[in-house]
Amino acid sequence: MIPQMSRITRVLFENRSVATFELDACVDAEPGQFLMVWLPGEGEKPISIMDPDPLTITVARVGPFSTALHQRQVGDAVGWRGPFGRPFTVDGRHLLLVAGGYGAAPLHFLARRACDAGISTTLALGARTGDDLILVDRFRAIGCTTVLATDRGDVGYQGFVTDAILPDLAQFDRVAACGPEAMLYAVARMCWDAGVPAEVSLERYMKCGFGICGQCAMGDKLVCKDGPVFDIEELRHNRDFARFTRTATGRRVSL
Amino acid sequence: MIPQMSRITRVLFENRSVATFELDACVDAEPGQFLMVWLPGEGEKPISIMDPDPLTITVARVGPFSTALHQRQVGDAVGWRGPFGRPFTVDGRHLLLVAGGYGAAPLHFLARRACDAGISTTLALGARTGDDLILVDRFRAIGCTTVLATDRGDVGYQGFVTDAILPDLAQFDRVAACGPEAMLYAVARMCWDAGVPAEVSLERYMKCGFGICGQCAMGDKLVCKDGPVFDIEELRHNRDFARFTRTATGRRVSL
Amino acid sequence: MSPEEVDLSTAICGVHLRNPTMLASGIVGLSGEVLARVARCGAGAVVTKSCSLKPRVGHPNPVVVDYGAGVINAVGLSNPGVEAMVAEIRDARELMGEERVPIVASVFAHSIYDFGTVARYISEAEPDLIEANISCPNVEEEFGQLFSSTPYVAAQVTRRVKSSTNIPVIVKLSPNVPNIAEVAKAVVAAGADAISAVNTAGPGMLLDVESARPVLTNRVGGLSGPAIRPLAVRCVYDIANAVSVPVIGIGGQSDGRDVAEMISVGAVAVGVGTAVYRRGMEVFRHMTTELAELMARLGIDSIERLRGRGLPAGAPGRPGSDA
Amino acid sequence: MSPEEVDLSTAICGVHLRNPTMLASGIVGLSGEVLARVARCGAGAVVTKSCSLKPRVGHPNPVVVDYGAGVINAVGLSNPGVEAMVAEIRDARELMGEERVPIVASVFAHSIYDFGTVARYISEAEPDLIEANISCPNVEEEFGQLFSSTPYVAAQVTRRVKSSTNIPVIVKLSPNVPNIAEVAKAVVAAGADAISAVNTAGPGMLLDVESARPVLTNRVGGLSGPAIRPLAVRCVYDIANAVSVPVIGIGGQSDGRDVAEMISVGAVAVGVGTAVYRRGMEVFRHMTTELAELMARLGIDSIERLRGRGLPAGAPGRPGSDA
Ligand SMILES: Cc1cc2nc3c(=O)[nH]c(=O)nc-3n(C[C@H](O)[C@H](O)[C@H](O)COP(=O)(O)OP(=O)(O)OC[C@H]3O[C@@H](n4cnc5c(N)ncnc54)[C@H](O)[C@@H]3O)c2cc1C
Ligand SMILES: Cc1cc2nc3c(=O)[nH]c(=O)nc-3n(C[C@H](O)[C@H](O)[C@H](O)COP(=O)(O)OP(=O)(O)OC[C@H]3O[C@@H](n4cnc5c(N)ncnc54)[C@H](O)[C@@H]3O)c2cc1C
Ligand SMILES: Cc1cc2nc3c(=O)[nH]c(=O)nc-3n(C[C@H](O)[C@H](O)[C@H](O)COP(=O)(O)O)c2cc1C
Ligand SMILES: Cc1cc2nc3c(=O)[nH]c(=O)nc-3n(C[C@H](O)[C@H](O)[C@H](O)COP(=O)(O)O)c2cc1C
Ligand code: FES
Ligand code: FES
Repeated sequence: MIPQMSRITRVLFENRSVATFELDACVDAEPGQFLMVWLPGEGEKPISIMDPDPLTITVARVGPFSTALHQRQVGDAVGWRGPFGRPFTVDGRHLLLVAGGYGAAPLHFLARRACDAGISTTLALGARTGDDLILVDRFRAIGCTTVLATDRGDVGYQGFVTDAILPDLAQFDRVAACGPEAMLYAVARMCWDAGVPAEVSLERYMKCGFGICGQCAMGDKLVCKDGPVFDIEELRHNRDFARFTRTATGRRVSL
Repeated sequence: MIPQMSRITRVLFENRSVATFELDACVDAEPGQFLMVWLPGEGEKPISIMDPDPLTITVARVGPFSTALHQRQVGDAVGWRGPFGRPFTVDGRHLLLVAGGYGAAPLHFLARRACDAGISTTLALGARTGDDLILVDRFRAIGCTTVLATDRGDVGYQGFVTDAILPDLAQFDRVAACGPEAMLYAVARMCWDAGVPAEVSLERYMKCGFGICGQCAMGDKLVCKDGPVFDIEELRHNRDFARFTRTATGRRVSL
Repeated sequence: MSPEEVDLSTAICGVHLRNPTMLASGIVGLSGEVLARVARCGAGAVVTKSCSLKPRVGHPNPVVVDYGAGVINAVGLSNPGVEAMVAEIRDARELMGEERVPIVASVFAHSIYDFGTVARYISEAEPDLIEANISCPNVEEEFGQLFSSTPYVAAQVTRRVKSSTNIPVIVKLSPNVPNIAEVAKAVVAAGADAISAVNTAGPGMLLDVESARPVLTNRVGGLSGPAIRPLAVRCVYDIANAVSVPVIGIGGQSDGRDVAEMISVGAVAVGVGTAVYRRGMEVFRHMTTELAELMARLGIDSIERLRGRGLPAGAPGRPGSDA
Repeated sequence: MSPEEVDLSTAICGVHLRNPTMLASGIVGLSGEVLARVARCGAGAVVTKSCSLKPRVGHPNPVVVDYGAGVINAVGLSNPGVEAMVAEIRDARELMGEERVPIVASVFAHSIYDFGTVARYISEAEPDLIEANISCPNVEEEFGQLFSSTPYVAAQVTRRVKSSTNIPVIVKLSPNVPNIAEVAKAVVAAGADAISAVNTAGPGMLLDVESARPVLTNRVGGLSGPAIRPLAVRCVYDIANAVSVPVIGIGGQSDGRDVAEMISVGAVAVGVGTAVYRRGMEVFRHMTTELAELMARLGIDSIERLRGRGLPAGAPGRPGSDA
């Protein structure tokens, strides 16, 4: 699959470091799948699908590639190929989504599908400050209940989002989470303990994005192909989950 | 498409120079289509499908390849690829089949399909002697009326099969023919004159068999791809039909 | 911009083409009548099957196999000989009548000397261009190495062909060399007016497992079709970075996007082989339509503007470069 | 004969393989855990990603693209370095436990000297075999030509690696040479215990028409997958006609038939690369099942009997030949 170029039709700055880009394309994808987004000359990076139609991505500015993308404007071209990876399961009657940072992006796509399927969906979103809480209005607009948490406590619960929802966990029959790996581990722990089925979406450094190069190995899983979404049961004995990752050379290092 | 090997399950000698070979294979084909039949080390030649299931071919011993095939026995392997080419139309209410020599083979496949479709089907078969009239019983078994003609007159009408059927041509609303090109030309003339829709199956020296090499050019047609079955209307202005053919080098020579 | 506004015309050594799609040599182009039909199907130019002084039967069947990712062939350069080809070319021209497109006569030989003779002979048919297919074994060399294998021998053939005709000469290169740019430079220095690249890749071989026999009677054959597209694109890129003569890009192009890719790396026109069988003779019309639509979408209004966009600034094969 | 009765075992330099399917180097085999998983998926042996003395990041993304007929890649030999790879190999062996399959350590370097050093270092992990990937640029030569490009340089690398380890050495060849049999003869004369062939073909290039940029950041990359199968089969045929050491055939094999084809032209085992992604890691089990079924149908009861059936009588690579 050769990258195809699409034009940016809309840019929305969610906060000072996260922006949402709508493209003049749509993609036949499932929630949780990702694209390899290409800026010729700047590189290619894995980015989750926030909405498939029109194709929309939400990207945090963290380094050279994401900064270059943030400089793109309406009418500029962005390359992409995909969708890649294994999606979330759209199932259950009371679905809890737990998001940290731009992890809200793939969960927005999932929320839309879940709400469309008549599943009552709650989003628990955590961030450092209120300004870092992104996409909240979009989630509400499609019918999600929202629970917010910030480290500072300037908006919502003060503390980790996982702590914010723990007391109510029993109300849900399925959990889906995306965000920093420590958060995902906390979610997995909670759900292992409570016996609630859960899926988490993980990240590893990716090269090919489709299961040929081995770069994204996490334990014996390839995150790009076996994941990025994993059932937490698959991760119970994974030696790397929340502990080790791999650098761009493939060296295994502590998280 | 790489040749596949099948085993011969039955050999039937139709007369001293024509044999029918049943293979342990079936092919998804239409009447009039052909295969490239391969005997490793002996070459590969175009041969019509006489029956698709089990795959059956009827071959006249005329030179090195066909002689080698005639030496093959039950259990021996024969390679083939296909089907190739454009088939006969299965249509009309009163179908006349005109066959000369092993031209009866593809028409047998057509007769089966036509009879299955409830079309009243007549076979007019010509040959030099009664012994050269092949597959007659098979045609009768599937419900065809048969009209026979031999040059010697030892069986049926004495003379050309085209002369034998000319008086009754008006009874038919469609004609399909396969055999020597002079016969096909006579059929085409008859049908042009009588205004009866007709298709004829032609032969040219073939290399690729699927429209890439240009060897089988007849006028501006490629017999392997545009044919081997042509509506006679397509041949009205063909400069080569019944006049010129091409040798194995591609040189155009008089027929 | 609408697709109709895109100017698809191009030129090879002053010979005008209404669009950049050309029939590749050896593909259906045995007879004048079929060449004329290919022109009616929208090709910008047609190329004859390669012919030699004497008629050749070529290798026994099987000679061409589609292996899925591409095609492998060892037709063995069968052809009716140059005398018959002169007649076919004349026939093609006559049949084309008003809607005439350029006719390229492809020739080959097994000695440098004969290359000249066949080029002189075919010139009688007054083709618009002559293509010297040097991807054939040189019987004068040990191992019968291909003429196209070494810059030195390729240049010798070029010189001989050039001195035998006044018609512009295209030299067709093989991709199976360590450095195709070196071969390109050598043939251009020897007088080649244009280059076409590439001929088939490999060679490759397929085996029937049951009989343990090679599928091709000739055992090995050249690869073509989508399998070799990246190889062909890289070769044309390398050539257009090395020389400024027009390049005809050939190898695996199936649609308008592929044509645009080839032109972007410096080709002035694109030869279409395997796709003629896969998409039918109408492929020329389809590719041309797709190309015009793509160019209109990108706002590129002429082949001249598309050409060489993917080459480094200053590459000889970029329009306007003064190399 | 039933598929269960077919003996699929084979051997490379005395190392026993339960079946002839092997992971190809650079394919998912970065970590010990994944190597162990590949073994659980039925591979007869696993090969690590090629490692060098120092860690390498490789080329920036995009580095691998599926172009339909095959895959093009320029990963740029990224690897965590030999020290980390020693740990991964030990990890792989430990995780395999009882169901242990041979582990081949692939190494490369950019100088002949370093080839020896990395081979000595990797030997600490006690892999069953070492594969020297000589399809990488030799920084000591002008133009950074690949070590595998000339018989002479390939032999020098082989000698250096051989003198640095007691573990049997496989030398992995590039198909992009005028005469692969000559390279094979040279490395065998220099001590290679086995040969694997081929590495990726080309190189090729793909262009994005809109941005007029090469799709791979490295501009060019090597071709793999079904596109190159006939090329790989021809190379292995040529090698098995020239030398008698075991040959591992690699290039485009997707199913059991393709494995049988490779073995029929002389390979003792088959490396699987692109198909691992296209059919998933279970491809080893699938290919093995398909191979056993095919062999049973043909009445061929062992790999030894299948091997070299498509080679000329007396070819060195045919079992029982005394070359
Ligand atoms: C499956 C998946 C989905 C993702 N979805 C999103 C998303 O929707 N929105 C978003 O903002 N980010 C997403 N990311 C992360 C995104 O890929 C990185 O933020 C981006 O690559 C950073 O590149 P950079 O050049 O801007 O920063 P760098 O300075 O290069 O890197 C910053 C961080 O990004 C990581 N990173 C860099 N390159 C890669 C790579 N090739 N593969 C994986 N991680 C890399 C680094 O390890 C580091 O942690 C996703 C990552 C994965 C694996
Ligand atoms: C579409 C088509 C369908 C055919 N169907 C049948 C059939 O059902 N039964 C049958 O007996 N024969 C059939 N033939 C003819 C058959 O291909 C030839 O009889 C066969 O090739 C003879 O080969 P040989 O080596 O035995 O004889 P040769 O001595 O090589 O040739 C004898 C005759 O066969 C012709 N011939 C040889 N090679 C080819 C070739 N590659 N392509 C076309 N013609 C060739 C020669 O021109 C000559 O007229 C068909 C031919 C075509 C084109
Ligand atoms: C069946 C066949 C016959 C060919 N014959 C010739 C030939 O006679 N002369 C020549 O220069 N090239 C010949 N070629 C090569 C093509 O002209 C072309 O260079 C090659 O097929 C790559 O283009 P493609 O991928 O579009 O097919 C032949 C190719 C095929 C497949
Ligand atoms: C993404 C990728 C990475 C590769 N990395 C290496 C490598 O590190 N070392 C090596 O010897 N070959 C490497 N190769 C080549 C493969 O081992 C193999 O020789 C080639 O892909 C042909 O096999 P295939 O067609 O089955 O993929 C790589 C191939 C691919 C596609
Ligand atoms: S990124 Fe290549 S296997 Fe996952
Ligand atoms: S036989 Fe090749 S085009 Fe018909």
